Amino acid sequence: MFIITDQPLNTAEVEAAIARPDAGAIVTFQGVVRDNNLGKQVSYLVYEAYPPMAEKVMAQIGDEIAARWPGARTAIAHRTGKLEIGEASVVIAVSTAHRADAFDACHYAIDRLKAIVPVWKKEVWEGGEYWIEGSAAASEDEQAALDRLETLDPGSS
Amino acid sequence: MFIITDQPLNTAEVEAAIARPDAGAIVTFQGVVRDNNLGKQVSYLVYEAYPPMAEKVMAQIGDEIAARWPGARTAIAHRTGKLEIGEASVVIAVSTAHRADAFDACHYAIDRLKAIVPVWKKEVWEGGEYWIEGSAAASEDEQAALDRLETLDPGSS
Amino acid sequence: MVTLHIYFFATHREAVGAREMTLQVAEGTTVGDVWEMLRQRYPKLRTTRPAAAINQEYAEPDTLVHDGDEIAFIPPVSGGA
Amino acid sequence: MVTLHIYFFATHREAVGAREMTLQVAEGTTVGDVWEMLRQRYPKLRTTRPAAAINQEYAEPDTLVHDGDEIAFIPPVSGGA
Repeated sequence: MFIITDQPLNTAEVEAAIARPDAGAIVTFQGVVRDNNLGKQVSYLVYEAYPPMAEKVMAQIGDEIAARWPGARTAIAHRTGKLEIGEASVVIAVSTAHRADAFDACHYAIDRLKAIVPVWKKEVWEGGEYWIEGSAAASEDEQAALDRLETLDPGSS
Repeated sequence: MFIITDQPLNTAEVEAAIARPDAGAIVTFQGVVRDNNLGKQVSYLVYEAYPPMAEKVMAQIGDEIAARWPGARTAIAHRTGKLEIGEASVVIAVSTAHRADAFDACHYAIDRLKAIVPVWKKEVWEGGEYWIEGSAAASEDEQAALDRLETLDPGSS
Repeated sequence: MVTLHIYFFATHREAVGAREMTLQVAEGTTVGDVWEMLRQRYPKLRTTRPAAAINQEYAEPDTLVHDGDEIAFIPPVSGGA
Repeated sequence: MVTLHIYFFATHREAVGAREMTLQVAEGTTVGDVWEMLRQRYPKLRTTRPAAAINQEYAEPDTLVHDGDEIAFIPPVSGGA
């Protein structure tokens, strides 16, 4: 399951898409709208996507994960439209046989999504709004995401 | 929320316990009963716990996480009794402001749980059963779990 | 002539005032050339060339466009959380 | 005398044939001593001394037990998945 939707995300549905009898670990990431960013009070967010391409690129991330962590299964749902504080913008679920792989693969998935999936976020606060510009898409390859993951272990952070 | 229960785990409930307006990331780990272990076909599992102590030790893990990742919130539910293939034995949800912390803290939580929480698993297969003996509890300190986490980055695994 | 279907998102969409348009260009035009034409026509578009996609796949600026191609210019992405 | 409430789990429970029992020991007994007494009485119990908890907190073997203490011997744990 790799979907862009303007409906509230259903985490259980995303997780169900990757459940299977030989998977002992499921790790799920949910990105949730925070009430602040860079010290500014956020009223709500608006997400815009290029849906057909975004779904293809999310499926590509699933393929990258299956290649690097054999047997891993990935599902990703990203929401568009207006999101209130506390609502989930993205849900990523990864199942693997063993837990360390599920953590690593799910972390890889969200890092890659933020780098290459054509989705944009607008922050709206009282009296203003701003399109967030993040990663210059397509300029980052898989290795960059893996390298960054390696620097994120708790001992060095 | 730190609970031992003989009822099916409700992942959404565990996640709801740690949601809050300034948390941008929720990472959830679910341990699921696999259909095989060490090449043997598993019929079902039975989990036994020392409930009041298990809940205290799970809460202690939540405290350790809050100390190491300030602002992180943790909820843990572990099931006891007979579990069929595909059912979740444990659900751990961690919320943080930023995503890398949520992955690291949740991974730390399951590693610590497997090391020190007084819960035991019996594997039952056709014609036999066996109590799994894992970690000699209390012999592992927090640093050991952190050290192991550091070796689990995807670049070195 | 080559007919292109072009999509704009986020800041681009607002700068152009449209989410999509049809554009006709000469044979031999690259996707980078298309961006420069649009920049001439819509000065509010960003000065640095963004990533581009042809038929929903990322494409280098020197890639030739073909009749019927779906072209998208991709502002720096910011999905995920 | 010191009265203890003792809990057994998993392999210990099966070796002893009970989940809990009340035991009276002399003043000055350690939790490690309690284990040795139980080993004498229930030879099926493991030969290596397991972790122990007093009043639901892990305790070293040389910790003295007191009247009314809840003692648990903790086989190597295997929860989580």
